[in-house]
Amino acid sequence: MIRLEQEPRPRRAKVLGVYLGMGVVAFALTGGVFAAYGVSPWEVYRALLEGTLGERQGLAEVLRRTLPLLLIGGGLTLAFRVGFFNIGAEGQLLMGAVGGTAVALFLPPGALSLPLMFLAGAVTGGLWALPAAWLRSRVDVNEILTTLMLNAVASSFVLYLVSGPWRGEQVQGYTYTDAFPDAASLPVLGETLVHWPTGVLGVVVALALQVLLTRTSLGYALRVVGASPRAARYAGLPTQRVVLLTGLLSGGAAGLAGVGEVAGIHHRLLDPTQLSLGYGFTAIIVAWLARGHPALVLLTAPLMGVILAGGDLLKISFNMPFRVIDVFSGVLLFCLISGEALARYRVRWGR
Amino acid sequence: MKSPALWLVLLALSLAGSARAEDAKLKACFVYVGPVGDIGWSHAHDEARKLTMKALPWLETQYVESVPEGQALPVIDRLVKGGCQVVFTTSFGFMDQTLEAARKYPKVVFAHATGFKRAPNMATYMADFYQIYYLNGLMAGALTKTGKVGYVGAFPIPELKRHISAFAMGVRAVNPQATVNVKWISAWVSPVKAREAAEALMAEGNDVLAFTEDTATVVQVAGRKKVPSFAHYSPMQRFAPDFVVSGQLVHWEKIYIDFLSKVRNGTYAPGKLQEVDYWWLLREGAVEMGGQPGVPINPKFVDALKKAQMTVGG
Amino acid sequence: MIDEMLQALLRALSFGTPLLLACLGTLVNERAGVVNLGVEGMMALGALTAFSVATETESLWLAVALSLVAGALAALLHGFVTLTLRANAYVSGLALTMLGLGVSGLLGNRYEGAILLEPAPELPFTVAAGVLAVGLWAFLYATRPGLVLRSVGENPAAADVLGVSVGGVRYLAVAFGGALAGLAGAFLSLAYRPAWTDGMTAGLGWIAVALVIFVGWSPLRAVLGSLFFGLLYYLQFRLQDQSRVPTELFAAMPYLLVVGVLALAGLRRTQGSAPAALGKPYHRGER
Amino acid sequence: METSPPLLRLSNITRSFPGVVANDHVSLDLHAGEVHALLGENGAGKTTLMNILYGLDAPDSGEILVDGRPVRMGSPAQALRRGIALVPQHPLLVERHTVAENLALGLRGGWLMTRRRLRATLHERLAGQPLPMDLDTRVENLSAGEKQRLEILRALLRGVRVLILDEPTSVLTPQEVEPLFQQLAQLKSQGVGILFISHKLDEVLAHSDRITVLRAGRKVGEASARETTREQLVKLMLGREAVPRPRLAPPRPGVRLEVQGLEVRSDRGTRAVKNIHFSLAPGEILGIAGVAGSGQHELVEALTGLRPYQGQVRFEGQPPRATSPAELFTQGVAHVPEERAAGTVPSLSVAENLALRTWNTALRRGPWLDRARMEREALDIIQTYGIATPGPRTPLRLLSGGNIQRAVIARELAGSPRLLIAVHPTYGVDIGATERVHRLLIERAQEGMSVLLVTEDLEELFTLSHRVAALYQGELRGPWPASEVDVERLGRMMTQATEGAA
Repeated sequence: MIRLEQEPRPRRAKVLGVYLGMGVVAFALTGGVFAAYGVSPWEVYRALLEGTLGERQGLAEVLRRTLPLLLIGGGLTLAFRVGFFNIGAEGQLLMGAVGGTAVALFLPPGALSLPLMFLAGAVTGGLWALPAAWLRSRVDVNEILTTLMLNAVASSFVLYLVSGPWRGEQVQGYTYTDAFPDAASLPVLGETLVHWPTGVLGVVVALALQVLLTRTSLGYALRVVGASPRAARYAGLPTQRVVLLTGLLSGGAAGLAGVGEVAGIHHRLLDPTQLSLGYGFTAIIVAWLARGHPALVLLTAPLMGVILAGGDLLKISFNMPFRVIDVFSGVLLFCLISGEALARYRVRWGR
Repeated sequence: MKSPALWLVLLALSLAGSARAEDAKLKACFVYVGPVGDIGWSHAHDEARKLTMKALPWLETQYVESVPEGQALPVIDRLVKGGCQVVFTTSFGFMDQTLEAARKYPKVVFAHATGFKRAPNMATYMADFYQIYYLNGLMAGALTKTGKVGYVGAFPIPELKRHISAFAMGVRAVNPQATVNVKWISAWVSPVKAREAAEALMAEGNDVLAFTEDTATVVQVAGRKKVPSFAHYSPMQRFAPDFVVSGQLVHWEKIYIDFLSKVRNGTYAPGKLQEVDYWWLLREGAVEMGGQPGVPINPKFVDALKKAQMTVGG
Repeated sequence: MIDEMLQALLRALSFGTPLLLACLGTLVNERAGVVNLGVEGMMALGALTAFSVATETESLWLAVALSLVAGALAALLHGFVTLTLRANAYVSGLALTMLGLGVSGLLGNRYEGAILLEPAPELPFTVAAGVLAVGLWAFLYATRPGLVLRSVGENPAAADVLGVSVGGVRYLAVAFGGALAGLAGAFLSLAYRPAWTDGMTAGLGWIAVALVIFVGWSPLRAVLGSLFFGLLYYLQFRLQDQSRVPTELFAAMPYLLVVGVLALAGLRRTQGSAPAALGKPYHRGER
Repeated sequence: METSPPLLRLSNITRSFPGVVANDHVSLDLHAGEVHALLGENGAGKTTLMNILYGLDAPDSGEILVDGRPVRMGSPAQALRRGIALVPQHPLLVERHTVAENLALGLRGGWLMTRRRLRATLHERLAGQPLPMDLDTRVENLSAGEKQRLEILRALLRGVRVLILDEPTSVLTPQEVEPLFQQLAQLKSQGVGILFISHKLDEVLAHSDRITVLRAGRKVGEASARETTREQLVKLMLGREAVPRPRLAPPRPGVRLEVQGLEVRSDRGTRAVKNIHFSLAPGEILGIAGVAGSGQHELVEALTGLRPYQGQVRFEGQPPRATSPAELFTQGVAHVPEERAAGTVPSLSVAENLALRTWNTALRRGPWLDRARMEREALDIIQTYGIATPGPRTPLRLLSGGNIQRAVIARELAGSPRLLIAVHPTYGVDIGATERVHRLLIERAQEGMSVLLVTEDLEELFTLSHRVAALYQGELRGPWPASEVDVERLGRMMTQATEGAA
């Protein structure tokens, strides 16, 4: 019989220790999966480290995967802090891509193209989160379900655009838009796909959200609403507006990531399953790890970037099925939330 | 290792060894858009890869599955770094990135399936079904009693439209009043959607079904209702042995073997590929009619088809 | 016309079966106060377990039985993490979804394209789901264990002081929910479309979760709700080329409808029928 | 040598939590047919002891003996099997279920339980006990007293030998208290041992045989109820003498708040408050009594800007210029809410909690929050009001309940309000803290602040208020000068439909 006792003020060292411990457990469990698959876990992890952090090309891949996670993760960290469980970042990313694409395709290209694309993407991404935020704040509808359902709707919408009105003239009937003009494409680092301006934006957004949360009076309202909706009501805080704003901000951040993906990598709008690689879901882990501090995604997003890039590596170097990543993410997430719980409690065995 | 001399000797030996091995082997790498597990497009390419390996003892291969479009370049980077001399990219969406990779690695041979852009070191290839679709259409037209033939389509892209048109032309050739009704499911793999689309088609009176979706769902659903259907891409006759009439099968290995042999003997080399475009059909054996290899028409339907009076072309 | 309607009803019944099964399971564990969003993952695991057992042993009974076990075990993992370790149930459910889809995809590789010589008929599943719905209704409202289950979901502390093992009831309910999700998966891979394909659950698990709210945690209304969604899913194809509405809108319809229905339920405040302690962890002495 | 062992014996029970020793070698005996009172301030360790006894918690060391045999009380189920039942302070009932269903939850055996069968069983099993309410009523519609009676009935269904009551009178009106003690006397005569937890000296002295006093986790005394006095008990409980309260000063002339024809709807849309008129002078304390559900919740929410209303409210002669609670606060209306949880954010720091009223006004610099000033002001409040906290940055949840309540009151008073609406301001606070709160309110009233005091604690109501009133089913009875009514009459006002609509 396991009994847990609440520990009101766990020591930092203990929290860190438990987290690290659960990280090790996660790696051990996935190591078991690798072993069952017939590959030595040691070899896998060694190759993972060398192939991601140990070489320039790997590092570039890590960075590329980190870019959208920074943006989405920062927004979601804020959302979770306010108690708005936005798991629709995937759809908001898609809609952001749509907004960016609209600017790229239908406005004359110029120096303002990229800023306008990001702006449009932030708006469309933010707006896509709004119905869920409104329903949540107004009639208390569970946002987990609504944001999730809106993901599917966004996906259908993108599909409609690329196979219908926005289908390109130069794509020979395939379901893509035409390629963006050069002015609407993001610069990259050297020969890589690292569209660095998105990264700069990501860092700025993460830091800005952190400052917003801790230094501004609006941030105070956000924290109160997140920590105690009752107290927020009692003190007359504008709860509904706070939740709507949270939806806009987190959706907008995901929208920015969507613009980054189309302007930095694809240079066109395309089939939604190809456009977003589940960043919206991976970012949930990023945000969860950041524990309510948007600035912490500067650490946690690269961590998941390593895991995603590492997963690609497993596919290439060990011919492992792509599902390995899901298993890895699932196990990691389980271990992390268990760790979080364990850090706050003392375990007692027996009575 | 104590003496530097011994080091050098060993190094020289290993270099010599690896040089000979490189000399002997050609490494070809495959980039797939989907998982190899399903029984559709990527699966067929991977089956072909295995057959090619068997046919060409000097060939070494590697593959990467489920590479999203737009993410091919980093994968190619890694493959080239790992010693790939020939890279096959097997989805239309990889086109621009393959082109970019060809520019980046001028000494590597690239071949892109389904696309239309080439480079001095990048060829294109395709094994197309339109002839078979026409032939399948003839059979479907002969078998339908309601004059309605159903088609479950994945995405309205040129390849599918070409195939469906060919199929419809076949149907109309023998049955000018007949219609081909299409339901799009907006997915390459979705048994649930495929089933409900097939059910809807049957409810509307379509009594012969064909489809493009990477599972055998439509064949199974039709078979349960005793409705004849046409297999797609993989040997699916076994899923409904009494109701699969025919279908299409692909033999990418025909192209792969030919292409790689020519790379090996120097016919194809970087700089020589600008005009190389495989558009292989029935004649080349890159595609085959039937729901199962070697069975162009399910014997159970031969009589029925013979009975049908066919006047092709008016 | 009658034919068409009959056909539509048949489709609603067939497509509604996995929804109803998963919905009833989720309903029971929510009635005990536990949120489990991992239905999709448990369904995938159930589907793979059923299909692999059926192909290896050729016993459909065993396949169904083990799919129940697989679903229940997956749910118990969620139970352990959320009930014993007290981790966040929503995140744990997401993790379970990832893990279930991942593991089933990984282990199911060798069954892709495999053939089931004797697929299971759909009817027994449908009948079982219907009987289960009525049975659960009777269980909840006319038996003592049913009362205990409801009380645990409404006010675990009240049940606890009367000697009910809240943890035990919740674990059981979670396992039951998982088992039914597993069974829903088995229906998909043994009967609905007798084969295994990675990702074949196609979001049905999520629809089931939404359905529970839609039907206001009532097993009888769950029957109607799942029929309604089954019908809708079928109609998106049946009506596809009958109008000038783009295909994609039809494809998005079920999801839009879930949102609409949730909004409506919210506006009409029917989600007030949610178990009072839903999603609230209970730990003795920490009220 | 004892001839028969006590029904229940606790021996050297010790239980510590991180930071506190809740029970420190506590021992006590309970005999059959005895009423044993456990007296102590909040935080003295009464509830922990009761939890241990009922299997809700486990002691670190010490023994529980039933009929002289040591037992392990691992869970409430085991306690129930040994005939030990608990009537908690806040009824643990399933609000949305019916009376019958709540009773049935305590029954054992029998799988099938249709409504008809359940009814028959209950009537049979409760043959000796008159059923005070309809079996099909939903518990959420019952009064506090009815709920408690339901709890006791449920214990009887299980064949109880030891009945533990945790502060049973804290939620009852005087009219409901009497029948409770009659029922307890009856149970006592049937040989049931009753352990009765309270901090109300008078009822402990009146209704128990023996009294055990706990202070800071330790047993500081045990006495026969007949041989002890109120003063002795106070001294034992507090560890010192009680301090007399300051005297109420007469209110000043003028009208601060005037309410006319007020009507407020509940969450369910029913008219929770009907046609209410009253006025409040500067420096006056008006006490309103009412049992839960009689409309005081809605009344307070309407006056504090949390709920829309119909009718006229004038604050200092004007209709309030604002309706949001935040704006009302800046106009001089402060609010100590019904429950601490509603007015605090436990995970935020003490300073941030104290800033809940000023974050958007005094502490705001453009878009920024002036954190330095926030902490400065927090330190100020902490010192002025004597809040025990390691510092302004400590998370509020780490403070004791009394200190959290003091922080809430301090925050509300720090804005120098001209009207304070306080609901149960001393709820769950120990005697020492209660004294301090009362002194604060009286002092502020002397300085001219008006107080609308809403409470169920009639004793508190009468000691603090100039005038008193009662709410019954949404209607206000009174107000009368406090000297013109007594506790008994006011108690009847809050519970009875017929009497005294003066």
